[in-house]
Amino acid sequence: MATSTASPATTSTTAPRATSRWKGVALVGVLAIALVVAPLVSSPYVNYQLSSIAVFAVAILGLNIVMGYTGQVSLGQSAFLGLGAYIAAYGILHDWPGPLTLLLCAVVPAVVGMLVALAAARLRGLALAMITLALPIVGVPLARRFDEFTGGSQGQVVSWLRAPESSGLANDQWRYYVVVLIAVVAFALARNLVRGRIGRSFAIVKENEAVALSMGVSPYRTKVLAFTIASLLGGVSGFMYLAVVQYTSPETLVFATSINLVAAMVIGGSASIVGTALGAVYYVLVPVLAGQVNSSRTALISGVVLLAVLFLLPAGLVSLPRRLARLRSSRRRPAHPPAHPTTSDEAAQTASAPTAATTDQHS
Amino acid sequence: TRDSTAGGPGADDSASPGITDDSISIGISSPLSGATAGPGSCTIAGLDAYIEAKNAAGGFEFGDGKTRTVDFTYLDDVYDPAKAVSNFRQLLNDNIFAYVGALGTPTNAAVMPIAEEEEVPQVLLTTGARTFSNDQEAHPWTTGFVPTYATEGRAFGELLANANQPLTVATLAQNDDFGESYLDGLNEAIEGSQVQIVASATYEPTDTTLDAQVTELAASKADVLLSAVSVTPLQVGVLTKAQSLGWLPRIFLPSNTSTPGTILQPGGAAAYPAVYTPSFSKNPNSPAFANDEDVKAYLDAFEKYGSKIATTYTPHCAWSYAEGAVLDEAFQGMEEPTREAFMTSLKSISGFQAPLLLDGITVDTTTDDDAAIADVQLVQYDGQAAFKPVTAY
Amino acid sequence: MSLLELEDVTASYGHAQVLHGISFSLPENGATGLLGANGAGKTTTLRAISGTVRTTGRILFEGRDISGLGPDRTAHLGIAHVPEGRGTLGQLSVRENLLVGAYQRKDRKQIATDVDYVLDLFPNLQERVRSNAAALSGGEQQMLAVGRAFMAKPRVILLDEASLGLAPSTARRVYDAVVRLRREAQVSMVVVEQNANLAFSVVDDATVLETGRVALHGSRDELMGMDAVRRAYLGG
Amino acid sequence: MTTTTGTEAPDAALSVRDVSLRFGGITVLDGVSFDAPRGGILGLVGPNGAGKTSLFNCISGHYQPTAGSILVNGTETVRTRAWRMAQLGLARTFQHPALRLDATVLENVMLGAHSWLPGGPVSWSLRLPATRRQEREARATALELLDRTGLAWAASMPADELSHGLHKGVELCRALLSRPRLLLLDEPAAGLSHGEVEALIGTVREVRREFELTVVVVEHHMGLISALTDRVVVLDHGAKLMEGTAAEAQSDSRVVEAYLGKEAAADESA
Amino acid sequence: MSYFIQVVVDGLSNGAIYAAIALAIVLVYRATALINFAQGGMAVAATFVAYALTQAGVPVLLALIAAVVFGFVLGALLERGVMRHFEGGDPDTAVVATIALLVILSGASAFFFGYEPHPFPSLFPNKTIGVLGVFVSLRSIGTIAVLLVVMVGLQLLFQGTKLGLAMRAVADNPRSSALSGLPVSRLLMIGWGLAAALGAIAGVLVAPQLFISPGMLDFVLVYALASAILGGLDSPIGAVVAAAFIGVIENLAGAYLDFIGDDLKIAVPFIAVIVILVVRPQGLFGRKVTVRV
Ligand SMILES: Nc1ncnc2c1ncn2[C@@H]1O[C@H](COP(=O)(O)OP(=O)(O)OP(=O)(O)O)[C@@H](O)[C@H]1O
Ligand SMILES: Nc1ncnc2c1ncn2[C@@H]1O[C@H](COP(=O)(O)OP(=O)(O)OP(=O)(O)O)[C@@H](O)[C@H]1O
Ligand SMILES: [Mg+2]
Ligand SMILES: [Mg+2]
Repeated sequence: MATSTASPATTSTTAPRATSRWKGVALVGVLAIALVVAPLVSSPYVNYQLSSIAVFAVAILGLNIVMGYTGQVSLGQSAFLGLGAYIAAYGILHDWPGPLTLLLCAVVPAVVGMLVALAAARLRGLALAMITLALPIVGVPLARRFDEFTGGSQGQVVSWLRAPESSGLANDQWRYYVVVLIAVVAFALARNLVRGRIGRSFAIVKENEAVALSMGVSPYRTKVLAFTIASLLGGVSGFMYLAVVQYTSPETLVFATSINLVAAMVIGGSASIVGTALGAVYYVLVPVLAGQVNSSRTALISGVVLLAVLFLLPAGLVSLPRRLARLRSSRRRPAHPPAHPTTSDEAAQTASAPTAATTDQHS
Repeated sequence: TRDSTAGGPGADDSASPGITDDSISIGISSPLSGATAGPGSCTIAGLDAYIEAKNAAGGFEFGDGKTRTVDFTYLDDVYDPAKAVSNFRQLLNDNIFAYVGALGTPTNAAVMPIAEEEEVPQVLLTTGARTFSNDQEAHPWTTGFVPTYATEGRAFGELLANANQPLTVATLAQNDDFGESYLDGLNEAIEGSQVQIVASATYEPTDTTLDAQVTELAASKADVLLSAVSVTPLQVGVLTKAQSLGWLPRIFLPSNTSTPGTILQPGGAAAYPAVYTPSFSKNPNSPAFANDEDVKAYLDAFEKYGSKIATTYTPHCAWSYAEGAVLDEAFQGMEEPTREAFMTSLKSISGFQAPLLLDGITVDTTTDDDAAIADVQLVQYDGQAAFKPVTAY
Repeated sequence: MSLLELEDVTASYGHAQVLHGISFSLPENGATGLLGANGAGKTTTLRAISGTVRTTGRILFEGRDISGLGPDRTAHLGIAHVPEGRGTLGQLSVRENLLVGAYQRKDRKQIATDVDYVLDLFPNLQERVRSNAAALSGGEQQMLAVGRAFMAKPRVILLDEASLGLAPSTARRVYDAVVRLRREAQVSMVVVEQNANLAFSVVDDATVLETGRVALHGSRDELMGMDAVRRAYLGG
Repeated sequence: MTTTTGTEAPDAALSVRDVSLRFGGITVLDGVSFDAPRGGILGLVGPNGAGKTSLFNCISGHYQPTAGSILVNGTETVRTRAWRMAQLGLARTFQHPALRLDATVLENVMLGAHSWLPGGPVSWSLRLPATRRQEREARATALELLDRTGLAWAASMPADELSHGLHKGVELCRALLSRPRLLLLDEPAAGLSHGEVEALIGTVREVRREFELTVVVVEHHMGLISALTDRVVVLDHGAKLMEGTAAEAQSDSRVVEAYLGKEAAADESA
Repeated sequence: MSYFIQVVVDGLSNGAIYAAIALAIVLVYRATALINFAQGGMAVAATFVAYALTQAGVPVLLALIAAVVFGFVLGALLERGVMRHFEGGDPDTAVVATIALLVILSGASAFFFGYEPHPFPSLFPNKTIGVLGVFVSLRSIGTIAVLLVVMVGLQLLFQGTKLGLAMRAVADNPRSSALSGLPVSRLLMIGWGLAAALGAIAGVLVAPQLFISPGMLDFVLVYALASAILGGLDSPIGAVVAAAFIGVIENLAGAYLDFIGDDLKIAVPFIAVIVILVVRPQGLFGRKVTVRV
């Protein structure tokens, strides 16, 4: 904010914004290079973990759209993950072309999600949670029942997505590139989506449906849209799951996975794209780390870690930089501002912006 | 591409990863938390007890004349296939030599193709699913240890068929491969006999009670109830519910849910005319085996090492202890420090009387279509805390 | 001796400090006003007193420093805060809202009479006594919020734009009731009110806030005599 | 769905015809009728609980009237879904400001552009050039509106850092950004000080002229009503008590009795 | 006919299990406006205390009382030590905090008692009575009787007492309640304490059937949640009626609809719940939440 009333507000706000934009671009560049290089220097195990992060990142992304951004509790994301994985398995085992399979993994869950939402979006809060919760609960026995499509409780092993000879890559590297590419595309599209018109409609439906109505936003349609996108992304993550795990069974869609995805979403940062990715990292890595500490106590350890993170960062991992910055600044600044007349003056100017603004306008 | 097999440190060129001149590392991933954690931790605890005890006694002797200690790494997969794959990859990354004894059908099924591809032994699995044992040519790196569920089912079927009377059977089976294989085995054995299945029901492991199923089956008034239920409270519920409905058939229970202390006594099984179960291992807690040397050794080792991993006993604790002995046997026959040599040795064990196995039950890994233990003995509940042998219906 | 005294009170939301050393005092059975433009810090001052915002400085109530006490504690001491905006419990009925207002009190019989008094004062509420508070009109909710504060039988009442959304006649009635409360029950009050005509009809003196600081303090008559004050708050 | 009635009040931006509204046993509105002439400013006053906000809710589609019809720019809208009303040129503010408190003021205002910004989820996730251009335009307009209401300084502040009184202004900007032709204001002056009310009057007059708006305003601030409105409709207990100019209303004995109170009327005229 | 009645009776005794936990969910919801996943974990932890005591030879009834006291203290402490931190923040964060608590509590239970189920002695005689070919266990009858008492008690608490009113006020709007001098923190603590105490009762009632293990209530919780929501979330009577409905309809579907079978019968109550909720979003006995613009 403007620290001196004399300097026009525009320059003082755009200057830091421009540098932060450059910082952002640089960060994205570094990240992109890291993403490309990582699999080349990592073991198959590390690549498996990185690929898993991409898989669950997309599942959590969908969840974040419907829950974080639009405020509609969904306890059914694992059902779409499982559905996508089953469709992918069926497609691969029946020699459908890969891109077509991916398309169906997106479209079919999206349609199913939309149909569910057409009924469910009339509800809100816990009634809605109830409906979404039923999806994995009913989905598991359904998957067992239709074993000619799903392989029943034995599940289905699908060995596919081998690196083409010409690529010179190992299978794990190749699979990594495939899933990370899909994830990057999904993230880019989602990021655009939540920024503009549609994103604002999500946000206002979360905040206040009456206002949404008066601004020309149909809460019902918006919720159906959010659910559809969430299911679509869930389905896509199912495809990615099959690409990475090469196996699917009713265990893929159990309710517990949904709950863990919700926890990961909140831990990463609800209504945040970066938070989504961090949530996926958390989802995949914390059990691994817990296993390193003590394999017999993974539940206890993950629970404690979960709670600890929530304690320190209630707004999610994504708020860590902000939190650190705040800690640093509060350490620099005395707890009782009056001790330092100039700082308190500045604060006064900030807090009393109306007067500051008027002087701006008239000077 | 990159080198798929980097040799472990200290190993000479010909050795497989995970083995040196004085140590060998093996790993396992089983559920250590969540609903299946009880059996899951036992699959680790028993094996660990055997290994640690042997290590403490100087180590394992190998066919190549060296003595090695075993490094044992175990991980938790919460019965989640994706986590099992992750764990398996992690273990490979940590250079394990072999993956031994893991519990769980979906988790092992997900691991199997990777084991085949990476040519890593995934052996002596503590799961009775047939997939891992019935076609070992197709997946030469994988073997099952405990009798398949079908073997158990078949044993029942044979007893019934051999009774040579018209018998009616009601079946209650878990709605997955466990239940299905059980029924498959039963059906194979009773084909063409006078035995007839007159009612059948299934259940989900997540059900809270099976009262409805038992009520339905009771209406058939069948002579025999095969209760292929793998969940302790549900199995107890079946036993109590059937008698409360005044239905007292002869009962068949699977080997993993027939422990007197936790199932039969709470379920009031003494009320039934007969309760049968297939058995292949000694129950170390049973007074009948209190003086057994194997049992004493087991209890000793378990007390020292296993009890920090599993706090409650399930039969899997005893089974995985026996697994340790089979592993030992395989090491003894292993002439080179390679996985190939290990598999060759492992697959040539026959007639081996592993500790804790019942007299007459032996380990035979030479067949290509069955688990290492291919036989069971039927035993009958004596109404208190133990079983007695059965010969006829 | 003054009943309530603020000494150099600051307050902040997160890292934004909005009060920069406010001091004023309220005598026993007194009525003082707070005036100021939007964002001057009137609401925040009341929040500082009732303990719903982080503060420094001293807030003395009956000679005892109450800064740092939470709203439930200050309410317990006899400070009733009618907050700005919706101050009701939406999913509770009108009657239940009033009973919650009397939570601190032990005199059960008297509570029933007081509920009747409030319902009498606001016939709208009487008609809606079983409705959920959330169903009420904006003005009716405001009445309920004021009624709830009355139910507490406080020593001091903090009124934050109590006339907000009230019809002129109703607003008048609220302030008449407030005056009566002061006269009959010796309740003291701090009044924030944009409708300065109403405010000046109840207060003895007032403090004018500007960007979180005291700009002016004076008795009612002094202030009403000042041109600047008349122009900004009274019109004309 | 579109029934144009050419017969009565052809130039009413809003016609309310015999509108009744009941909740369970409660009659909230009882056969209310009036017209709001195009380009004018109509005041809607009445005691608390008279049904003013409920009437707004009926017009904006948040409530479904039990009986009666409502024409907005000649179109019958009683069965129209609330979220379509914005496309018909209707915008409103709320008695209790309803903003996204964690979002910036500008983001809040930008929501107003929803009804006219083009494109669905696909074009927005692809950031097609057309959507980007329109978004930029909307942003510019939003800033302009904030500037006009004296809130430009707050554009990038989170809404919860603004005091209560200023939220009203943000809501007004949001409503204006939707390019309305009929604007419903519910107690816009509540919580504003005298000077701020004057400013508000100026702003409303200005935007009405510039955007050719029809305005209906609910307000208890009689000063604002007198200064701003051409006509007022007085509601009491859900029924129309009278209609006329502000001055007529203030001198009407029924209105004084039901609404203003005797002393208040005296105050106001003083 | 007697088969039909038997199926219904079996369904009711299943329903009793769901109802026990559903009542606890209703209690927390009314007292804290939160869906509390830790509910199951607290109930299990308290039941384990009762288990440990019965193992040490304490009579079941005494063990139950001890568990109730322990539950109350545990619930209150968790609120005080953990949940208070999340008050006034994003409700999603608070819900995930309860998930964390659930994981920790069951992890801790497992730490002491392992994951395997243990038999648990019943409060009521382990007998079955038969009337006209229909058999009911005394345990089920006893469970239902206790539940009905609890249900009435809860209803009275919320509708007829000052404490109940205060808890509802706090759940509705803690800030506004504080301004009337309601000790918000203490009331939330009491709410959590009562919920966990009730969880202890529920746990002791259902443990003889389910056997006690850290995961004893994991799946029951799902049914209980469905019951509580179908009942209307703020209605104890609704929760019990809904739980009975769910128990019975599930059993009937399994018994009489062949294409449904034992595997998919779980779908029937959930689909029924969904249909009912779509028609009546506030649930069977719930009051409509009033929202106004
Ligand atoms: N939750 C908050 N977070 C940050 N800043 C806030 C918050 N609430 C108020 N403020 C700021 O504190 C200052 C004082 O606000 P306050 O609500 O006390 O003003 P007020 O005098 O009551 O104004 P009004 O007449 O509009 O009600 C304002 O500048 C406002 O922006
Ligand atoms: N959704 C609803 N459910 C029940 N009653 C309602 C509902 N909406 C409005 N009412 C009732 O209708 C009456 C009129 O309310 P409305 O909000 O329209 O009044 P108003 O004229 O705007 O009053 P105010 O000036 O106080 O804002 C009130 O008594 C209110 O209780
Ligand atoms: Mg204020
Ligand atoms: Mg109104």
